[in-house]
Amino acid sequence: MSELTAENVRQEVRAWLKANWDPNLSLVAWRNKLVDAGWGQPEWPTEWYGRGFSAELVRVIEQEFARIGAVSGAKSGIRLLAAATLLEHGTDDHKRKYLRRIITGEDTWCQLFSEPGSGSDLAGSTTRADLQGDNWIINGQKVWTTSAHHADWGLLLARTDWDAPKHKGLTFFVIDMHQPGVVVQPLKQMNGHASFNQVFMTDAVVARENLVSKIGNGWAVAMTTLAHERRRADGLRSGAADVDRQAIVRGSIHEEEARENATVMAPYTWYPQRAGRVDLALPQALATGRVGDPVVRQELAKLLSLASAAEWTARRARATQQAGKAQGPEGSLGKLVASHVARQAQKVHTLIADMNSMLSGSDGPENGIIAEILVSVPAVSIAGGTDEIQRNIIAERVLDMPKEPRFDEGPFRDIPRN
Amino acid sequence: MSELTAENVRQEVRAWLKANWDPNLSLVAWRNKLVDAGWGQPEWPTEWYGRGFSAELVRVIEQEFARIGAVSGAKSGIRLLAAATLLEHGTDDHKRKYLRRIITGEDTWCQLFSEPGSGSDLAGSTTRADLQGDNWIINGQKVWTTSAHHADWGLLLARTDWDAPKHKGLTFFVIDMHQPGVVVQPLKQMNGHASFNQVFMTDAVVARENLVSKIGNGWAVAMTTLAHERRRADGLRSGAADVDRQAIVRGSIHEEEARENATVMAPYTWYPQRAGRVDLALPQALATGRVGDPVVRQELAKLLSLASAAEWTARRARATQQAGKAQGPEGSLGKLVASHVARQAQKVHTLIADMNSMLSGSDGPENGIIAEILVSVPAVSIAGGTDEIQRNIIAERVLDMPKEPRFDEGPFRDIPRN
Amino acid sequence: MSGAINFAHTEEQSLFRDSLRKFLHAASPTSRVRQMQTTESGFDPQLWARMNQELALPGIAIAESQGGSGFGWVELCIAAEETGYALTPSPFFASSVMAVAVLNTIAPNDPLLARLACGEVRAATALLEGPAGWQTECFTCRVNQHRAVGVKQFVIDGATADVLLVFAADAEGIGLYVLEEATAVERQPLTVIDPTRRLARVTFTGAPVRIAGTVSPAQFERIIDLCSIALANEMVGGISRLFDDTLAFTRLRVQFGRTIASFQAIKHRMAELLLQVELARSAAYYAAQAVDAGAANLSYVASLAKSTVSDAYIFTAQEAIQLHGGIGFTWDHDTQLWFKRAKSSEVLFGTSAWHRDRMIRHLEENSVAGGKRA
Amino acid sequence: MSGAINFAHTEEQSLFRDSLRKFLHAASPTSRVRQMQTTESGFDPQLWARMNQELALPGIAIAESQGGSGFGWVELCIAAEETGYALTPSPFFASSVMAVAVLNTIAPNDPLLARLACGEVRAATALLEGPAGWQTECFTCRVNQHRAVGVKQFVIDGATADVLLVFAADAEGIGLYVLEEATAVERQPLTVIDPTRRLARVTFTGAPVRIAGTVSPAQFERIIDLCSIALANEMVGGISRLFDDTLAFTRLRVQFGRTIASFQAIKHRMAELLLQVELARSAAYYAAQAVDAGAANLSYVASLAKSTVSDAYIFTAQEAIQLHGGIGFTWDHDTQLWFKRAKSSEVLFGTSAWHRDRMIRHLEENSVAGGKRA
Repeated sequence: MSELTAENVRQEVRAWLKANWDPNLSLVAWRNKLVDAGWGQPEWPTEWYGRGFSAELVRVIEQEFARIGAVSGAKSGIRLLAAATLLEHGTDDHKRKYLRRIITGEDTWCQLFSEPGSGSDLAGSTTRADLQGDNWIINGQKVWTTSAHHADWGLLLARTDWDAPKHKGLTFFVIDMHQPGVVVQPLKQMNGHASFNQVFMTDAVVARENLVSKIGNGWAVAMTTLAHERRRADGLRSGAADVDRQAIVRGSIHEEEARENATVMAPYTWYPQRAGRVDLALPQALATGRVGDPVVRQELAKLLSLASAAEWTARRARATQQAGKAQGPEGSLGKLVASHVARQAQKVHTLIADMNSMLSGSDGPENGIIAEILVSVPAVSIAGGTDEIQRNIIAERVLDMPKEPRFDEGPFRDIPRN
Repeated sequence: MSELTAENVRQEVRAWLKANWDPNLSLVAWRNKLVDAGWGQPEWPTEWYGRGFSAELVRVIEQEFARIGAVSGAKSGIRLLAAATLLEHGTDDHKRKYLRRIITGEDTWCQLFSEPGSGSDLAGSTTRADLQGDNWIINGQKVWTTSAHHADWGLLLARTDWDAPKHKGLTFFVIDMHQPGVVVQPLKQMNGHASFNQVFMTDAVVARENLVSKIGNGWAVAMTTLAHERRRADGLRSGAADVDRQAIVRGSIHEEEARENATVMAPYTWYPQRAGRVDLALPQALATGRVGDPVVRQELAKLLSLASAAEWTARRARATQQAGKAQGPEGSLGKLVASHVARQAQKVHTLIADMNSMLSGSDGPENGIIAEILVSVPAVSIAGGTDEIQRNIIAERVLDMPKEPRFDEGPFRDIPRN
Repeated sequence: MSGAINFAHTEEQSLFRDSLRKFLHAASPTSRVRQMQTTESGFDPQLWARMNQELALPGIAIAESQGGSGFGWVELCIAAEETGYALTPSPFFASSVMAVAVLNTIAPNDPLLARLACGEVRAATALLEGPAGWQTECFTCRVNQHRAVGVKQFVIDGATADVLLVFAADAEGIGLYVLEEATAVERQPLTVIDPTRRLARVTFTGAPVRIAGTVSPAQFERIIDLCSIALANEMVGGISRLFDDTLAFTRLRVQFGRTIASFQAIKHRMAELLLQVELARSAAYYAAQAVDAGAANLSYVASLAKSTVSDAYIFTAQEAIQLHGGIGFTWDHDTQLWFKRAKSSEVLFGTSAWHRDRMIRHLEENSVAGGKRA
Repeated sequence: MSGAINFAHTEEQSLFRDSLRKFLHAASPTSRVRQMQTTESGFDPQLWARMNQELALPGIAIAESQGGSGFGWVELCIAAEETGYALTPSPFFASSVMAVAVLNTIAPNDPLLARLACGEVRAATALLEGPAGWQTECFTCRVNQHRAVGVKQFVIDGATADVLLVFAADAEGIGLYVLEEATAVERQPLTVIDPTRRLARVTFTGAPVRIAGTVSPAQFERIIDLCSIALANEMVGGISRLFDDTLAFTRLRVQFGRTIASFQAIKHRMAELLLQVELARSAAYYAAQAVDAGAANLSYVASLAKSTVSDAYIFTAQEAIQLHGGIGFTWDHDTQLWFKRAKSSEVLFGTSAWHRDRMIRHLEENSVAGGKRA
């Protein structure tokens, strides 16, 4: 085998694609080829369908796929979080059973962590799992579950020990979503979208072998999942590939992939509006003539300044990291600053639209997009960790200020809860 | 004795003044007459120089004094807080010794509560009082002491028991300020004024009989003093008297009184600036032409709105009280809203003055008043209870939210402190 | 200023508020508000009938000579506040506040007032033509020979009202016209962010109208004042409700083994929120009293109230959702209903920025005239 | 934009900062800053000599051909930041930033640059005539036959500089003039809020000047840009210092048996403060890099940085005093020194409101020209 340089890898994958890529294969057939060749998730270990590649080498492969428009392994959605969790904590049986179908896209997954009573306090989960014979019997309710309505499997955090301290009584399972004890209901948000689900589990069954953590060690496993989720959120902005437009031949597989993407992306259509659509502010101000209003000018300038400073702060953090230096506090602020940006954007859009901000749908400005901003922005400071939790984290972890006094130690059974 | 109606009282005091008022008496001579007749502090009990009058009847007397310009008992400064405290907690000897000279103005007082290490946490006092023979020996440092440089006596809170819980180990004394163990130094503020003092006590002596509280009960007595202080702050805006200009004959006593007032008021000359001088904002905006600037207009309007809404809130509280109804939350907000008003005023004055806000003294706008606003406003949210303490009080007492967990129980000796 | 401002409501006014609060609590729970959101008209005719028969709300600020109760703007604002607290969708704002403000100002003897007072008809007012046109100079809607031509936007209850009041340009300047017949007029409901407040676009293509009076600039400003003040008081109701509900929620919601009300950061925010709530209340109440006291600086006070309250409503609604966490963002939780009302009220009768500029205009005019701020 | 923006300082730049921080920490403690406040000149000539001999600061951004170090604006801004962190009163801003920005832009070959570079002379720039005149149109100061007549306000170090640069109207438009002799010129020190930054009023009554160049509007804007960016970086230094000191204080200060750093309300405020500090830093650093990268939208970036940082400085200074409590308001506590610097920097080279309007003007001009925002 030749040396593992970027150039060697590039030559190898290019040659392999030349020999194998066929846009008229079915999605699953093609991806099974990828799995067998180790190109499906090349960062995974060699013993599990991968090649143990570094992020840099993975980028080379992504570039080569993109260059000719070849379809890659299924990457989107919760499935990769499931895979990462199983790779780290699952048994060999789990890996054999689930990983290949994750790459091929045959299975979709969801994450059953949050509950109505445990929002910011994820470890306060009260969904219970009781061992009866060879099965765990699950009872409880989960919420904010993206993609649960089409998921085949769920990553489940449930309480198995009510006498242990809060973080010590949780266990981590894989649950089959296709069973009568599991009922999924869409959860409608104030902006009219229903991106999430509620999942009701009533005597749902998890086979003994679908235990992922040791009993009582579920919190550590859930932390793995969440760490991967954060890492994904941070890494979403990677460099665009150098596309060879002439090399791209489109086939039926692309339609299949587009359908898959549409399903995965459906819950997220309003996310740009949630972030405030800074991009629309200046064009709207210019198009409506409202840019002439001194108050609009001030607030618009504040918005653009805030958004730029936020982006530059993120880029400073990355540049420092790339230079191999310890990251400063600037790396932990992105989530919190996004709330400021979105709220200021909401203000600016309201000022620009004036009375038109009362209108939505086709009657509203930008065919209802402005209205959707106004009723979506409140989510940005809540979803994925409220601003309050972010401030706690920044104060305690970045600024090393003292932790809050704890009132949730001792047996979980005795801790006040909702 | 005739019935105690407002009209009867008015007739009596008017007749007495007609017979006794002489603007060429010395201040002390005149006030001794007042004391003997019970007009000096008519709300005080009859056995202690007063007449036990209600606030309504006291107002009648004030009106009659004001009508002809007669000088009243010494009212200003800390002395009345001292009197109120002694009336409630002092021995008869204390009352005999101190009260008359408080009314005549012969003695001035100061309040030795705050310490460098106990700001918001007044009960954390570490000034110590140790009994040696018949004397208490005082060691420690007090701060923010208005008028200490000319005070004859001080109200002193000091710790006598280091093994008792924080609030239980304090004792309340009257200390003679004219002794070698007491050194008073002015404390200069960032705005250049020195309205307060630091008081250093080194083996200062308090005679045993100058104990005011029971040993270990000093906190309750201090609370009395502070309650009177708050009541005074609330009651300062009383209705103006109907002045009979023709009846006013001015004499040498008025000069003496003016000197007394000047001494008492000296520390407070910058207080209007501390509050932001809302009154100057519109005139300055008009005079400079800056009212034409759209941003100035917006911020000025916000300031005027805030100031008006604050005043109307206070008036709502009083109107409710006067109607005999339970006061709503609006009564507790005055201190906190004053910080908002002052900070907005600072912003507006800066916007109006633009580069001129860099200049102070005779070079600065309004002969330096604007500059004094800019460097005085930061005090408003600290002095007399920080905004943070105010928010705690509002949350806990008005909104009945849970109290902060305590970390200062048990023997004071063991509590972390500065 | 003619009369004195009362800083406390009278005993009668307090009782009136209590009875309204009880009535709407029972008759207009949020479950009912939500039902009305899905209906075409947007309101409950039976409830409106009860608001008329049991509470006489339609005629609250209409003169007794016209069959109304002859109460002042203070009482009307108490009713507005309570409808804002309960978020009751009803013709009250369009027909009993706005139309009455218009007619009382322009045509106090118009027979339409009597029909509004007894609840026989519901009126809407066609005013705006563009998204920011709170001045008569922008009106292009015209009346010629008793026929109206033009387009009006953002007409509250414009699709459902029985009678339309129309501001239109005519040979004399600006006139107030009454449209009773539904001929040559198209009333197009608009899709709105806040379904508890319905809007319509009304297109007049030669609709037959009768004149009710001519509109002077001062009268037009007074109408803006009266409506802004009533809206400010309605908003104070919404603010109070959001505050009450949020405070109650923080006491119940447990995270990390303690109620979230016990977290100092939450406590301090609730204290600041209370401050905003009470300042807003003071501004709105003062402005209502200023109407009945005949205050000379009504425009200043109205704009002060509208901008102060509007900012407080948005702030309170944002904080309310935030402090509720995820549940506060769901459709089924009630906070969103008030949030949307806060958004729609924010721009109705002028943004805060517009009103603040109007305050300073008033002060400039007074200062030029050598007058003093009241 | 010509070059790319660097989002991290180079190793050399970091070392330069470290050495400056150490030098000023030792040579310019606040005790020394306070001493300088009471002197007539306001700065320490010996320290300035060391800043020249040991650090070569006077010529940092002067071309090597003129005897300077030939560094970029990024290095100059690092130096500005460190003087802001230490609050060192020195001729650096007037002579090594402002005068260099002026000469580099208008007269890059002027021999005066060489004399500034070697520390032989200190310069001040006479620019403003009124409290808000950041445009050449307002200049009434005139030069006729090499004689200057007029009054300049707010001249930084105007009473102590060896040489004055003067913007004045002449037959050609606006010229940059150099005044070396102290005849027919009155330099009146002004009483200032911030004694670490001295200002003077300079009155010219026929003072002999030589022309250094004519000033185009674009050049004038560039000077405002360069100075605003340097000031923004200086301010970031002050912000950092206030933040560091306040955080340290909250960890030490005990109330109610616990450090105030343990109170959640304080923790959340420090988190928000950190956010403001880091956003301000990003804006200031980006703007400095934009100068050296030859960014086409320098005015936009400069105004963004000045307004963002200025607001953050005021906010940080207020919070710093507040979180220190009473001690923070005393003369002897150092926080007030930076508070006053924050106030004086807030308006210097234009208020935030002025800069925000300037940002939008830039965007409008670009949008009319069919350009795109960078």
